[in-house]
Amino acid sequence: MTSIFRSRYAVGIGFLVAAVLLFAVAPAVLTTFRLGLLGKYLCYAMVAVGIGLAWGRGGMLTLGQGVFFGIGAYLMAMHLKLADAGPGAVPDFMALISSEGVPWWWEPFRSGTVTIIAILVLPTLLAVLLGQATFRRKVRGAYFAILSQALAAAFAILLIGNPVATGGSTGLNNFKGFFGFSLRDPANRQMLYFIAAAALLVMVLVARQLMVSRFGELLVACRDGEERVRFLGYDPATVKTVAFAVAAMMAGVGGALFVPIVGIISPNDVGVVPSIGLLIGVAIGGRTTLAGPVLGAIAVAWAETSLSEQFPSGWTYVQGLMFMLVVAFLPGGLASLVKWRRTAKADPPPPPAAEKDLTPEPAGGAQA
Amino acid sequence: MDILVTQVFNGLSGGSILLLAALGLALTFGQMGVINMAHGEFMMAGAYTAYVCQQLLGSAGVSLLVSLPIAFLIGGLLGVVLEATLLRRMYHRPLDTLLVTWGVSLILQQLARDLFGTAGVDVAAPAWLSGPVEILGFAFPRSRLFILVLAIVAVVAVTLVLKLTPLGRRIRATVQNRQLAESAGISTRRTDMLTFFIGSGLAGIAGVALTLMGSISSNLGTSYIVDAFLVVIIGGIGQIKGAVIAAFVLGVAQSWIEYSTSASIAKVIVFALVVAFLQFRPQGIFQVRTRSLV
Amino acid sequence: MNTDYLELTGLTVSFDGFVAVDGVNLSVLKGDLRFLIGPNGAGKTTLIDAVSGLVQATGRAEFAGKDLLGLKVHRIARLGVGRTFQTATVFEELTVLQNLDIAAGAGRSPWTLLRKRSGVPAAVEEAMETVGLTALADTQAGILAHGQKQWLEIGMLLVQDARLLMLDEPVAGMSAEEKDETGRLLQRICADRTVVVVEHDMDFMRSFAKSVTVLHAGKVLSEGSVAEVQADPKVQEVYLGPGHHTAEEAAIVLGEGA
Amino acid sequence: MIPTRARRSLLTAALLSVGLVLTACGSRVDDAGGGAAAESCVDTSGDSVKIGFLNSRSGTMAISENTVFDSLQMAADQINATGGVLGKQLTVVAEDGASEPTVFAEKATKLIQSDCVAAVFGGWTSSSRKAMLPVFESNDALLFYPVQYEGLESSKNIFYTGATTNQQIVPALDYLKEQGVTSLFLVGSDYVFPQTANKIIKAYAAANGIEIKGEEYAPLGHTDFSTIVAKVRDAGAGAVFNTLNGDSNVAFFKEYKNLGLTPATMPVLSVSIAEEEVGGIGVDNIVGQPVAWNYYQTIDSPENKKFVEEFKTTYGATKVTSDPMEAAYTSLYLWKGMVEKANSFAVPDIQAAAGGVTFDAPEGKVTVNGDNHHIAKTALIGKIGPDGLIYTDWSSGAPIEPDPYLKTYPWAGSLSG
Repeated sequence: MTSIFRSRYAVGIGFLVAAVLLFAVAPAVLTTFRLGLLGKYLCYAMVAVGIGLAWGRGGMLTLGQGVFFGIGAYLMAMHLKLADAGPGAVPDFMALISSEGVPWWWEPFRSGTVTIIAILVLPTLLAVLLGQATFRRKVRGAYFAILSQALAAAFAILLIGNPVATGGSTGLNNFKGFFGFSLRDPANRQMLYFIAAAALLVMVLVARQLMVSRFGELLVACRDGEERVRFLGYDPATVKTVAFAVAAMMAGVGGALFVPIVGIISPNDVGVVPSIGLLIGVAIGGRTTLAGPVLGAIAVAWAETSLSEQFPSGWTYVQGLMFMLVVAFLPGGLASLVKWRRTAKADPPPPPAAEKDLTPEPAGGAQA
Repeated sequence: MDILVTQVFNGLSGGSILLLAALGLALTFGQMGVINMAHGEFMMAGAYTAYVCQQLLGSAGVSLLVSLPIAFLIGGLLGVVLEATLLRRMYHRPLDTLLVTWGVSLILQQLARDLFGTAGVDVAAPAWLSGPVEILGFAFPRSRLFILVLAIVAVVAVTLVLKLTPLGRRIRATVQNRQLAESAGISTRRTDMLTFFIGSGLAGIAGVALTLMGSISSNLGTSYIVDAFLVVIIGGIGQIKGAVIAAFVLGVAQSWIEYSTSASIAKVIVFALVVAFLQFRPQGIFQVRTRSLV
Repeated sequence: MNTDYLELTGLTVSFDGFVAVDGVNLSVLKGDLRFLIGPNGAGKTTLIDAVSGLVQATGRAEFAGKDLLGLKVHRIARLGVGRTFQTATVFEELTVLQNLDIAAGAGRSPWTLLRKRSGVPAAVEEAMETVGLTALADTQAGILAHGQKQWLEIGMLLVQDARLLMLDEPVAGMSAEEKDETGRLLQRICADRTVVVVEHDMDFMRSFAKSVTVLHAGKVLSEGSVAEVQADPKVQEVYLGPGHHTAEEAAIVLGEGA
Repeated sequence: MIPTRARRSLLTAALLSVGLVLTACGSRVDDAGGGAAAESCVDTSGDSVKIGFLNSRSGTMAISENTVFDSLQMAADQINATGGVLGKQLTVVAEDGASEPTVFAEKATKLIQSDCVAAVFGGWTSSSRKAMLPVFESNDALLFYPVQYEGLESSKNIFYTGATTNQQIVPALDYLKEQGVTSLFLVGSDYVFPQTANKIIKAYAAANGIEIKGEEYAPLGHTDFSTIVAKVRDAGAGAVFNTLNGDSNVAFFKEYKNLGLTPATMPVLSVSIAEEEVGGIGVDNIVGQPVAWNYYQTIDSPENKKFVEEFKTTYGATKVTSDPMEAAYTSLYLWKGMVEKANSFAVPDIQAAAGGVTFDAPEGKVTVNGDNHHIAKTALIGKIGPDGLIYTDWSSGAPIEPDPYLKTYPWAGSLSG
């Protein structure tokens, strides 16, 4: 587990390489369209960082990250629509199907500051409430996963069912500006990409700090033996809620940046299927590692775009097979191959390690 | 009064559909801890079995009855293949089974599209199941009555199998204490496989029943899987009677809320109620008391 | 400090009508090394479960003057009550050091938690020394030998600063030398703590117990020193069946009498 | 200690770069001419020209949109076989919209910016069209959209070759009124088309003395219609106006029949059920029910005979043809007509030349309206026959001029506001 972090320079160098790739190489070699796509992948990667923390480190299999992603995205979209419409005016899509004007709960988001605060706070707050409601009652494992999935389903239904307020199944799109900057100008689109890249790097730093801190150790302890942690005098519900809330905040920011970069947010982007789809990148990259979820999410999103350009239905098979094979046969993701090679080269694993797999898991290890 | 009777019946009927979908899950998830997201696609396989039977046999009445056991077999075989190839190695990682079976469900859906086309297909209801039947002055759809009866029969059959047969005793023993069961000479591998066979077979039967209600297409399973899991969760793990109560309560709640609001709102409210319920009974209606650590 | 003792009054635990612990009265003083013995199903582990908050119970369970019943598990732990489990439960993916550090840190501020550990806290250092795992500080707990895991658990109780330690079969599966070492460890740490041990191993009990309580069918059957308990005909009856038994017979089952 | 310091400096670098890009960014929203659309990159120098087909080949809408793709492909092959457009062969770039608005927007951008196609054909749901609209407007490109929709829209970058409301919903209401229906129950899926359609229906009903007995929406993909159908039955309206979409129709009609409701007692007029959906619903469940479109496979005309025959030869004798397929087929020929009239592939030239372009389509002669970019078409009410095909029962007689905002209908005054 910690061997990934053991090589301290490797982390710094890896981070530097990532920054150079994102800030210098990508803008130089990619067209505006492809750079926009990369920006979209980075937004998914932000969600993935959070999932890596909550699921990989905390054992909370959240199938509802689309909800937090969606809240961030819709908040941003509401603000952009209101800003496009101008002070006191009604956004175009609303005027089309309703004569009642802007719903009261839209009004605060005319302010950019309120919107940004809400993007940071609301997903986090919802995660805290949900976390307290579930973890405190020891709802966990499969129960938690299925509840979070049902939440995503309910969220999508709610969005579709209120077209006047949320644009229904179309969602919100046709944004002209982003905090005063025209979204049609390629220079501004590049700026958005840079913001996304910077946000992702900051999130990776936050995640790393959380992972190597005492909190990170405690989180792993909660994942592997929640009751045991309780007997040491901690409240695991609080520990897990913090990780879940951080993951939600990251998803919310990812969603908020997704909107101006992609230009549309619809219920299709936040329901059950995309929520689970976000997991596969994390699983492939290596759920417990720092870089694994990020690289996995970007790689999977890229593969989806390019594969579906060639074989429309083939992508479904590929995605299904990835879920099956990676999770069943390589639960540590590709990162476990890297780690295995590294440890094999550095020093042979201590002999008892081989025995470990043979002994049955103690009761505390399984999260039933 | 009319509305009362109609809506209670609709609720029970919706509940019976949920129950058929959830019964197999209550076995595989409740008793083995495997979260089988492909359960919905096993239902889809059952529905397509009914379609193929009708294409081959022609007569609607005969083909429906014939397809019930065949769908049970096909659903069961799919389950056994899944269990033997993938899930067997994963019993100590229950959460990961969710993702693996999600992948299986994606593949099965796409296979169905490639085999049967993207367009939905129709299974004609036999004459004795179409239209309403008058009971005490109220009109009840025959097909819904049929599903209600089918669900009850399935529950009774599963209960009897678990309670009375040697297989049922083996299943219960394995669920309660795997190691002890093994040392008592029970082949837990075979028991796991048989449990999965029955659970998945029930999905096949549910699929046949669904052909009477709606469209048969590749996404048939996805409409039911979340609700079915909610039923199992509310019912309590390892509890058939819990699933029965949960299914009917959810069904009646859904139909009543839907009647006074709308279908969309009803779904959201029902979900909120489920979360609230778990606040009071985090282990479901029937909790199994245990003194083990986790 | 005089209040640092465990006092159970009419402690009762029932599962769906089955009474596992039935009105147990028990007091264990500081410095004692109390062994709970009794046949399977006597309610030994359930009693610990009730005191540590894992199962609900009625009656009173006072430690250091506070009633523990009804409190949440982590609240009880923070009052200085620590326990181990029949199967050694350590965090397998964390190192020995990390395990102990977590155990030591229940009172840490959020700010401390969000930073990386710098150096080894003194209490952790000391505990590693006490349980003899200093050399293995950076080893993953999952690959420790069985006995070492048990010691790690005890070490975790020490750094947790538990003043009431409840150990559930701490020597199960240990070799003879390991048992002896564990016994001496327990004798060392019980000096300024209250220690309760659930044990089936009669040799181990006989060698290290300061006092013994025998439970049977959820009730206290007998209490006293090892010798007193061994001589108690009620205990002999439970272990050997009804009828009169000779001291020799009792010795075979309950250990070679002193 | 080094990593900590390195981390801090990296963090500073990251924050700095954010500051940098923020100051070095482009035009503001209110800058005059700021952010003009990128220059078109369409290449017409060779002997071929690229066009894009954007349909859902996967996901829930693939059922319908695959058929549109097929007929577009057939039209492109026909045009290529007869000399192409302005002597250039058409090269088709096909993309999958995956039934998701976001994907439609992304793939439209790709077709325009990366593939440099001269025009894009496709889209089905209103969501997909609304998602693509800003893409086509900001890139000043062309989309041909082949499906009937809810109206209240008109973009200079979109040509709508399906019906707008006054060519489908309004005639359907006229038909019901002629049949003596005095009360309606509205059932629809919970999204923009049914909601807008029902607004129009309610305005029409208010002006024509038709009572609305109820209005119910089901979530997309809803499968249990027992409650909704029970409400319909208890309301006892003269007819049901059905704007349900996709799989929900199957569950609805099965339930409808199960409760003993028939076309004779309470007809259900549908506007989203075409020939290829009938098989999935089951002919038994829907026979005799009316539907409203502008084209049926059974239309008796030489153009249609040729269209149907060719389609069956290409894709199989069991295939049926339907209104959106025909509208898609027609859209490619209309584009060809516009290009040839303009003698140019450039978007502004085509927009200028579009008005008055005609085509003898399988549905009859259609004419492009140069103002609102819709086409004039004849409204047909059909009934589903026992063979699963749809037979014309009523016709508007002549093509109806498109009026997406219903400006020529006094009762619709409040709608377009």
